[in-house]
Amino acid sequence: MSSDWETLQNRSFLESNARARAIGLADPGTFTELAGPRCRLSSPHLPLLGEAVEFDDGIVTGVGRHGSRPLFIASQEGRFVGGSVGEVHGAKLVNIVRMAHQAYDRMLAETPELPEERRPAVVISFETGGVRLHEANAGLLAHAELMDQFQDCKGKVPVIGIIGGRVGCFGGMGFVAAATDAIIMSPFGRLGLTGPEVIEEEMGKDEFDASDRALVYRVTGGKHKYIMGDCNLLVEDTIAAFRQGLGKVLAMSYAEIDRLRRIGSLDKVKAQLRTLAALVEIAPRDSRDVWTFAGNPAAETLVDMKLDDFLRTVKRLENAS
Amino acid sequence: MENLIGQGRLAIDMIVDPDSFREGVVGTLQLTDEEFGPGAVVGTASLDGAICTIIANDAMTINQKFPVVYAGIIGLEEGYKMALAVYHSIEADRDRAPGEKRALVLIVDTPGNGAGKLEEMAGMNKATGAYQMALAEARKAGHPIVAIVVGRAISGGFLCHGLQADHVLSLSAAFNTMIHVMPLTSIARITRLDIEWLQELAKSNPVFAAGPDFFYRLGGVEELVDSIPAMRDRVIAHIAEVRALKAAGREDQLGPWGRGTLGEVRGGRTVRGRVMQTMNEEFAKVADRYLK
Amino acid sequence: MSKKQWESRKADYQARMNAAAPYIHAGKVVAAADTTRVLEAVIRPFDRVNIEGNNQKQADFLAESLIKCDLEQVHDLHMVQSAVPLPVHLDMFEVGIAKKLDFAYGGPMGARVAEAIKHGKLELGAIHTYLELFARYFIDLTPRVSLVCAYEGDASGNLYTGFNTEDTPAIAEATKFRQGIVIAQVNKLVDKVSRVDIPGDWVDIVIESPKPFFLEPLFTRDPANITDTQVLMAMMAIKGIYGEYGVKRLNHGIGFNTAAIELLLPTYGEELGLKGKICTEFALNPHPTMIPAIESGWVESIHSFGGELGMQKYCEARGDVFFLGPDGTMRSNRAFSQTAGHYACDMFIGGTLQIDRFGNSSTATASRVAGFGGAPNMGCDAKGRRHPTEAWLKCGAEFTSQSEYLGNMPRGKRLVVQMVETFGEKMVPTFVDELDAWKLAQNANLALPPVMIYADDLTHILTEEGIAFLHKCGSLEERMAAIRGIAGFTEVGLAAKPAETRTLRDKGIIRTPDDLGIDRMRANRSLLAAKNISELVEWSGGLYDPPARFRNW
Amino acid sequence: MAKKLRELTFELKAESPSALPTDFLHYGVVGSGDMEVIMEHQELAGAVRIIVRTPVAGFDEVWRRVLERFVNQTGMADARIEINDNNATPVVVTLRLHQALAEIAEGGARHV
Repeated sequence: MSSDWETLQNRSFLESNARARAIGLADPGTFTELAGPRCRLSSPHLPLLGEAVEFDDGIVTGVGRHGSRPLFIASQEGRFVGGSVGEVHGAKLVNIVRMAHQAYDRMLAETPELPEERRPAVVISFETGGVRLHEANAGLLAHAELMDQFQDCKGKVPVIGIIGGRVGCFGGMGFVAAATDAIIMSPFGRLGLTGPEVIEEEMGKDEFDASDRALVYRVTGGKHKYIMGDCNLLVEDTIAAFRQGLGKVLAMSYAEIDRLRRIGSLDKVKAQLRTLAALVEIAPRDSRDVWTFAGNPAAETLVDMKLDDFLRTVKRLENAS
Repeated sequence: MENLIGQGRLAIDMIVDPDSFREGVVGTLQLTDEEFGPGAVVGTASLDGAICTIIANDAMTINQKFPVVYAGIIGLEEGYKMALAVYHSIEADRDRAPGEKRALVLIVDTPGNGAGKLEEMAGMNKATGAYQMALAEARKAGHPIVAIVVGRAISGGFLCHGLQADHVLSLSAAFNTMIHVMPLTSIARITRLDIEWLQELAKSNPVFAAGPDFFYRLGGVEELVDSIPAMRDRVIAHIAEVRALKAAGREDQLGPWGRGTLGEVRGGRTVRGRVMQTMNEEFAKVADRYLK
Repeated sequence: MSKKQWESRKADYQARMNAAAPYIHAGKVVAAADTTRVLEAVIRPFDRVNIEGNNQKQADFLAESLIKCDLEQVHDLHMVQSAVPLPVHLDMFEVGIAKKLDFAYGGPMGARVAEAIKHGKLELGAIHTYLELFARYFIDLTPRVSLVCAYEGDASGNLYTGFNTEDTPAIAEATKFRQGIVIAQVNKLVDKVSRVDIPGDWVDIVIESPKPFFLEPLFTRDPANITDTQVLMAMMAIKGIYGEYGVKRLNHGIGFNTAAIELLLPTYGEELGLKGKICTEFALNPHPTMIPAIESGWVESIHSFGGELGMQKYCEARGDVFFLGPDGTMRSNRAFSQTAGHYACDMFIGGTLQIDRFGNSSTATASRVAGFGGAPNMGCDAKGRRHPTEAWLKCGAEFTSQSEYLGNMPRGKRLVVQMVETFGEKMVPTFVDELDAWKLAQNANLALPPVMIYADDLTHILTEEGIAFLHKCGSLEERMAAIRGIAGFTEVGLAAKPAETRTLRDKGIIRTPDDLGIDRMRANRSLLAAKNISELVEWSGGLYDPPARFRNW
Repeated sequence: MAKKLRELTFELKAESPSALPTDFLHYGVVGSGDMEVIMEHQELAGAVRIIVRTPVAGFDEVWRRVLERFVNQTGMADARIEINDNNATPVVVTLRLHQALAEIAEGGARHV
């Protein structure tokens, strides 16, 4: 088993499926899937609309270990209905987060002096466009439940978001991801709220051409989010790199992890408002204007720069750390 | 009066004690810039004699700095502005006993979040997320939060402004209230299914259909209110109910989680519980391996 | 009896140019704003007019200006042009500026061509291949006025067409030397062009267009969209055909199947020890998916029909492989590259939409006149070829029915390979009893069904089920059985008799992946030398600059 | 138009049967043009029961032929196979079924 795990590590995160990512993010051989394909908990709603189903409803949930921590893992499968959140999918995601803070409570009850490095952690690999249209209402309500569960994790369990799949992380899941403590992306990851097509519809093709993927990535891609401070770590496209990123975050104290968050307190909201005011001031036509503003005079070179060079040279916005 | 769509400010007046609403003021927060997030109306009022925070939409404004933010859309400034109001409510009552925290009343009439290039560049997801996180924190700190849909509660807009409340009320469909992710016509277009067939299907399965009735059956709305004048009383009553449940330590019956349970009771979301139970049972078998 | 006038063309040319003279300044320059007026001055009703454009670069500004002409002055033109891929090309027929069309490639406008014919708006001359159409420019379809495009032009009319030279020399030569008029839109008016691709003497008018000409990245295939099935078929192609025949000089079609082959050369091809033995010379556009093979030292030389958006710098930096001018930039040339593809390549391999039970194939559907482009010139046996190569001789030696015409005289044969999955997207079968081309011929009033590659030219069909070596068959019946044997679960395939297929396998006429010793389990994307556009950029050392719509970072 | 996910059931028997070498196996992702499969041991007197859930109508006979060939090629017996399909072509179906079996041989190493 561990030799399989080794081969997974060097694999492209982008190319891998949700299950491979989940297995590879945990310590070797420690991943146990919960409500996996064997349970055949596929969507009861999709068949009514004539749509294909998947035994795991497009999300792999389970538990593994990260060093001394129990690691509660959710990994969305972008290839199944765009990783969208339906009733089953949503319930699995909500419950894995809930299980993590309940596990914390149990561990704390058993070991009142529970050291920080033994606390459970949650890692979610987001690859989703948000709500699944075919069961939209149930999907929507699950989003609200997730935000609620995140709040229950606060002060107890670190929640880490990972974005490196083809679909990116959009729609309601965009703000769910924003509400995690730390976000790790690869340059191929995308994070946003509104998908490019809808923006084009709202603003017109001249203002935003959804087929211009370079533009889409400049606005929502990993490098931009890193400069903005909207993702904390930018890593190469391998499962190992994401796992190392995860390790970096989980090596921090809870207080340090808490500081990684972009939102979630009055001070953080105030800081965001300051950044926003500055952006309004420079009225960027393109993200490159933001990069220049952040202190990168040769902004146009950043896009094609190799990741290590990028990380070495890039200047981030002031709030970004 | 037929409905309250686009009339968030009027709805505030109809719900709170007469002439008690002070806009822009929440605890130590004093907002004076009229151009700052004009689509979000925040302030303090008294409701049945008790102080409360009001957060509402104003659909009659346009945010001059953000061309895609109009008609009640929650943009970047609006989202953060709403979050400020929540945090200042928490701050103001920090030293009060849990049972005495002020209520937050969310008056909902929004078609969604700002969908623009600058929005995505700056991170619209953070602004709407920030507000929801603030609400969740306030709710868990003991503030009763009651939302009432008076007009539109569309998709991400409803998640942002409404679904983090302890209880969600809605004027019934008779008042043209709209609660949905996407209208059925759009779903029909995208799924290439006949609208008649979808309407028929929706009768037995509320998970994709549009309208407050379906959300009621899914447990997404606690109560449908069938008259505009009754809104005030029902909000007051729900605040009291929420307070009582909190005092009794029954938070599990409130907020998104409570609505999850309600969805099962009302028969609208029956799989959710089974999925969670399966996971819990499977984990119980291996938990010692991970938690010890 | 009046004296025969031998210079009427020259006089006509002079009259037209005189009409245009008021707009021409500083040598041969016309302002963009005067373009339509100039076209009205030099074009007469019923003229044969060429608007340059193929599947890549487009003289789009001149096309947009032509359609604005006064219908009283300009109407019923006979358009002779390689391709009609822009909406404006068809609008021209809708409004009456143009009436008749001789062309080679319909592309995205295929459906509108069929419609326009049906409604009597468009009178179709014929659908050609590129070379065939170029040939007719010099016989009976010589343009009176040609509207071409270039990167740079100067006041004397010199043009720099560089990387995207494509059709321009053929059009300009045919037009100019029959006293026709050549008008060029250029991206930039310059004092001195980077290199003279078209001499100034051949060009009458130069116009700086308000924006650069449209360029379609038609040959860019994102490796991210290559499927495991395509990887399997690419393995079969490399081992079962390329390796088997030692195919060194070839042309690849445009689809994902051949992109998969290109990306498997440095991995699977290397593993089979085929480097240096296959794929050394190409007539091919600068496919981005060729980068890993080029970088790994597989490729000696590539001559290109046209350029490919984003590949310019890469090609310039790989001067040992691509054809560069003294200025250091690449030059493509469709006429020469098509000729090379026809005479100097040992193999053509590409995809198609439909293959009938006899082996005829077509990309036409009942309602789309897709046209032919260049594939038939490469997807046929070059009857005029005389020089031998190993692959050509081997294929000829295997060609069973050759002796029925030649007796004991040996002759080579080009490998013409159709590489298709038995079902396309949404379970549309590739193998059919009768091509939709028959219905199209009826619907669009064509003299004969448009066939891309005729069965008598086809030597191999490769599907996921196996390779059929059709040229080895002794009869039509045997060929049909071979086709059934690799047509999988389509209606055509279900008619196969297992015993018959077994016999064909024993005779080596059908070879399955098992027969070829290919492990299906290895057929997955991890074999691709690059799995996405970003990895192609990496292979190129940052020289490849992919178009915006192909970026995923 | 009402459309529903279709469920097809096939009961097949290999010409030279041998038992499925595992109790349970899951393989694949239901992407567009793709499928997933569960194979598990079940006493069926040497037969294989295959359930296919597919949005596509009109190819029941093709499914039967594809599955028959797979069962005969592999000699699979006493197994229950469940397939969730989303427009997979016969070649993809065949490829995934064989890859799934190879997964057993390799002890679950792939996760492609």
